[in-house]
Amino acid sequence: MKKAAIRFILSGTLLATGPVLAAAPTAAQTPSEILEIIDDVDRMMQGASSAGSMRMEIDTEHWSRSLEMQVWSLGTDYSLIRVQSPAREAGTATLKVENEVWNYLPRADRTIKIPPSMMLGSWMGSHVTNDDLVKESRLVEDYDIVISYEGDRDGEDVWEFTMTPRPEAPVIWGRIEQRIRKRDRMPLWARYYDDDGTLARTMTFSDIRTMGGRTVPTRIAIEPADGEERTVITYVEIEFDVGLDEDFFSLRNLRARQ
Amino acid sequence: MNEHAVRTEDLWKIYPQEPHPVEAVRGVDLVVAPGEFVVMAGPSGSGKTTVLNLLGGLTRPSRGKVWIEGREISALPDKALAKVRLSRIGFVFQSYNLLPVLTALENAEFTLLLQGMPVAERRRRVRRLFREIGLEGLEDRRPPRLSGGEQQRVAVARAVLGEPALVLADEPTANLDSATADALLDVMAQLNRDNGTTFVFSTHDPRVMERASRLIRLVDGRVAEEIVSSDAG
Amino acid sequence: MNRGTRDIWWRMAWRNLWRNRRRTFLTASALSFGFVAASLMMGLMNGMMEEMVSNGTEVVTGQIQIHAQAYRPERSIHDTMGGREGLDVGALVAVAEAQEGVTGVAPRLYGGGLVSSGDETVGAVLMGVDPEREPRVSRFASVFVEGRMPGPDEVAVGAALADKIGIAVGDEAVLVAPAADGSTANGLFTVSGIYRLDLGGFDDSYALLEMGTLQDFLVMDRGRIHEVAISVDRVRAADPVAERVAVAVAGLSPGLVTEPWSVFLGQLYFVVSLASAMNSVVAFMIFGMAIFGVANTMLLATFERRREFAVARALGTSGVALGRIVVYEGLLLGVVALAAGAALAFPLLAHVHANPIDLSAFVGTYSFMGSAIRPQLTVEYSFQEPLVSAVALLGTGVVSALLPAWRVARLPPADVLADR
Amino acid sequence: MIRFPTLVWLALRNLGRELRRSTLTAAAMTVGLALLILSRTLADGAHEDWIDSGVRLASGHVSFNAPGYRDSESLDDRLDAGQVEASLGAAARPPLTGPSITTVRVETRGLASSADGALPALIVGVDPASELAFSRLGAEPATGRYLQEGDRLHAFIGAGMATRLGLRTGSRMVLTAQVASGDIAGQLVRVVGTYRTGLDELDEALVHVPLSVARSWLGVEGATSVSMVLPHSALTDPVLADARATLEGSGIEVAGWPETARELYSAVKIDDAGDWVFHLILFAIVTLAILNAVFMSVLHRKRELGLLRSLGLSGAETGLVVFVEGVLLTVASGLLGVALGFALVWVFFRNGLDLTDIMPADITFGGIVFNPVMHPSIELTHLVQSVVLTTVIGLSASLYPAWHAARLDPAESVKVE
Repeated sequence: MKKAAIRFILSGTLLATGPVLAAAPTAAQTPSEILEIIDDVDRMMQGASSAGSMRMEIDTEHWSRSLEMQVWSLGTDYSLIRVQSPAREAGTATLKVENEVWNYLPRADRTIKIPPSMMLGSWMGSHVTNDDLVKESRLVEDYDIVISYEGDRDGEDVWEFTMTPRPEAPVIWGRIEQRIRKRDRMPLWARYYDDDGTLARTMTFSDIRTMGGRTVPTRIAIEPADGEERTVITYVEIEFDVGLDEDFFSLRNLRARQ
Repeated sequence: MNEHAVRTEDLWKIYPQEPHPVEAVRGVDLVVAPGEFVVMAGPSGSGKTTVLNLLGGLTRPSRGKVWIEGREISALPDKALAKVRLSRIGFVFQSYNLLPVLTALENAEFTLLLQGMPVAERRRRVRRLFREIGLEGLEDRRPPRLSGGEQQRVAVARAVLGEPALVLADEPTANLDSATADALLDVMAQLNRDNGTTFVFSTHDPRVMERASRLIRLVDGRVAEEIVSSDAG
Repeated sequence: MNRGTRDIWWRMAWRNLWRNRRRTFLTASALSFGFVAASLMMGLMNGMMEEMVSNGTEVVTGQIQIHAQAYRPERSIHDTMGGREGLDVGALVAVAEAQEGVTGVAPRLYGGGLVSSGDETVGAVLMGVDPEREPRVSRFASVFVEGRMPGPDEVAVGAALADKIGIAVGDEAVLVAPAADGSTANGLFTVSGIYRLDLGGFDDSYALLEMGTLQDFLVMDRGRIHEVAISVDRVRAADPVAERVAVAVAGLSPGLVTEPWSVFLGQLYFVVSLASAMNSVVAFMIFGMAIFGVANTMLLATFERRREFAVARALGTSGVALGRIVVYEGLLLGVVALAAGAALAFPLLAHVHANPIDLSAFVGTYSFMGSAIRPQLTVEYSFQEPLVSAVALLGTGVVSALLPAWRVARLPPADVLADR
Repeated sequence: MIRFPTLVWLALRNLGRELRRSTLTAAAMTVGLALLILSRTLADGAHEDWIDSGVRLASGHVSFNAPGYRDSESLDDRLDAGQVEASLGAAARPPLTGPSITTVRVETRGLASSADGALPALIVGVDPASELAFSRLGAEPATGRYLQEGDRLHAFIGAGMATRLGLRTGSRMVLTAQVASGDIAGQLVRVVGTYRTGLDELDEALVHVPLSVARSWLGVEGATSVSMVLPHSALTDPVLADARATLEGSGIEVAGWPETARELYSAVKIDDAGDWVFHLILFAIVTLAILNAVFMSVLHRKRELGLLRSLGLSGAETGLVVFVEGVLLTVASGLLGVALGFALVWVFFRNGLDLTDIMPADITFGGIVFNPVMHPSIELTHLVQSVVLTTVIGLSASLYPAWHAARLDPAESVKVE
């Protein structure tokens, strides 16, 4: 359920790209205007590396907690996240390399690969699954995107995209709606609907600020439509083009680097 | 209060049988006074047994009526009829017909038992009668271990112990030798005298006929002749 | 009728029975055989059911379970007994153990997680147990192919799971699980033992830990458990014990649900009930057949004695009374057959009980509704089935006598006496 | 020695004279045999039903796999396209032709997910036409319809899964599994219909998709299995033997249902054993009933039998009369019993023995759905066994009374009563 969201978190690209549009050039029925927007984003993304820190606050029916984490990413395929606090979980780390997810468990001093059967389990207790981490569902490939609204909303000039899955796209959503601020192409929210058109989840982007030299939404709230639960991710700091290469995202670094 | 122990009126018994129905009893009118010692005689097939069965309510007349002590039994339902037999009539059969699983004593007291008499009283009566009719000491024997005469005496005991008004005896001496038969008849005659019990016999045994106060001769289901004995009362 | 008359009917019936010993023997033996057969069939069936219920409840579940009302069906880790505060587990266990019929009480805690060794990782249910108490309820402790129940910081796993991730006793296994506080619990545990229950899921996806260890691991207080499993002395009679336990534990914490296996293993209960119904059908068929034979004999016996009956009728016995002799006779025949049958059946049942018939030669191992069944026929003692058989047998005697009795009651005495 | 027809005539007359007893005895045998036939056919029918429904949802009576597949259940151990053809060829061979059903499946474990959640799934790529006949899962859909020829991105799922994942007809769901190359891949399908077997483990997990979809998604050309459902489970062994001989050296493993559905096999075997015990008891009771009846009639007719002796029959001949009576009785009631048995079987065959009222719906029994309507199945060998056994019983039960009759002392017997 939370697929699209995670790409922003792990790849760090949300900071650069704003919307969910990590693009591939194969879009067929999406209007060229949108494709141009996506191409723009794509260019910015190529080879983009980042390093930063974030806080993840999770509220559930049974507990609430807050995690501080360090994040490194390279493009959309590589990311490494390490928990710094609370102390009990400090050192716990997640490495994503393409389709695979590894966890480093400091207490056991072991790394384990998440088995397929557990891919839909929660990541770090948040409203994000392990599967979300690897799901590189390319929106342009999977969805037909139209501009369903263009103009003023709450004093901002915005686009509203409506994305409907292509007939054979292996995605679970029936529809995704997204509002994007025109002036800096910053996403404001994304709403995910199931097949019946019922709202299933909302992602809200806010606190858009300049950080590490780029304008980014620094707060992302993920809220399932049912219930009072939520996960809020806040960027504390981030640097771009920090010169990471693929070797950095290794199992050795997963367990060793502190 | 009743002039008659037994009375019949135009009694018929017809057995439906192919090709011709058998008319076993054909219009018998009979009156027996209390205390009489009546003997019905006649050849085989003359209807003696059927008349006895009709008198005892064992079978129902095809036509005509039967009264026992003034009560018409030919119209009674089965249950009431069984009651009449139990309390007013005693049977003695030609072939003894003791219940083989019961001892002599149990056989004899059978009717008393059915009448609901307490056990002590039953035993007392049976033992007294057994003494009188020479069965003492045979109380616990079962029928197969009794002689014919003994069996028939038990049967007579069974018939009279309930103090019936009427004892019907169907050829009671047929299977007995002379001495035994005489002894048995003595017993019955004595009971007739002492208790005033009415006896109706069927027989072709001359010894029985001799003792009759009245002799009724049946031929082909009809009363052919009635002889009243001079020395009977 | 007074006592004397009643006596005489019974006496006559009883004596009549022994007039033709060979016939009575034959008839009674048919009935006895029916009784032995029915008892044996039902005993075997019960043995099978007992085995099923035992296997279904003695391996893991116990015969009675206590949960928090909210625990099922989701089985969320948060729905512990007594809510978030938990309860006094010691007191709960003590109260349950004090109930009559309870033979074992085992508190349990469950969590979902991963068990990993080397490169291999599988999802598993982490089960916290009290190693002292668990053996009195489940078989885990007795089916270790290697090692033993877990102590502190140890884990015991099923054989299939051990195979899958290539782990042996003494090795270290990594456990990962979402803890109750939302954190991701992880730790290294020494494998204390490997068990094999031969029961599907438990061998390939369960990991046993000592209760305190799992509570710490999942960040849960000592008072928090999900389940109390209880074993009872008589497996088939768990319901009344469950009621007593329910009443006894009700005061300790609100929202506790106590259920016997007939509730939480509803399908097993249905199959067992169905088998009981089948038992009745079997008895019905066996004795239904026997009725023919007995009725036949009784008809013959009464026909032979029709003259006697006629005499009795002539003497003033009512038809009903005569019919009653015949029914008494049937009943007495039943009693005789029952005595003989019981004398034969009980030693036989005891023998099979002591020496179960081994069927493994031709059926192999057998698993049924998730419970492994020893491939042997055994019998279980039970009051009910011999009682049913006995009643059926006596009923057979009486029913068989009804037709002859009816005929006797309607006998025309004069015709019979006249041989007409 | 008097002539045999005379004996038969005498025996017949005796039976006729004692009509009531003869009828009773015959009735006992008739009912016994009829019950036996009904009970056996119902048991056979139930077993066949178990086997049939069990194997249809599993690997059929006979299945063709690559070696190791049955243990690994991995796509790696699959039949290539050539082996699938070879298996189909073997399955179509005489004596394998006829009304058997053969289906080709690509089967894998994965995840089924929707916006509402995800469940582990057993995903089976099927040929809709043959699978419909094979598993019958789609014969009576709970909702929607079964897969059809030409369906592409469709899936037929269990009602349990539909509930858990919030799916309805037309809903989209994504299947995720490890494909042949080792990668994890997703596949979109839409629900065309749902089934309900009553088996939770199936209803929440088993998904049918078109074979073509499974092949392209999973990157598989062949299949994981070729399975056959036979008209009757009794054909399993010959078909198995023939297929094994035909496929010798082809690297294809052929297995019968006793191997692929071990629990089912045990369940049938154990139930069969129970039935045997029950039937033996029933036989014994019938024997005693007949022995009793014939013997009673001998005792009852002592006088007449004695008379026969005094009229010049030898002991052996007298015994023979009694024996012939038993035989006649046995034959007559045997025929009647078979007739009555068949009549009952026919009634149940047409209507089934409906236990719906006395048992809850959706009862599963050792991994198969318990059909509340029992249908008898006529197994010739079992039937012949029953008839022969009953006949033997009737004859042997007449022996003792016959022997007894032969040994009667004529003088003594005439005297009786």
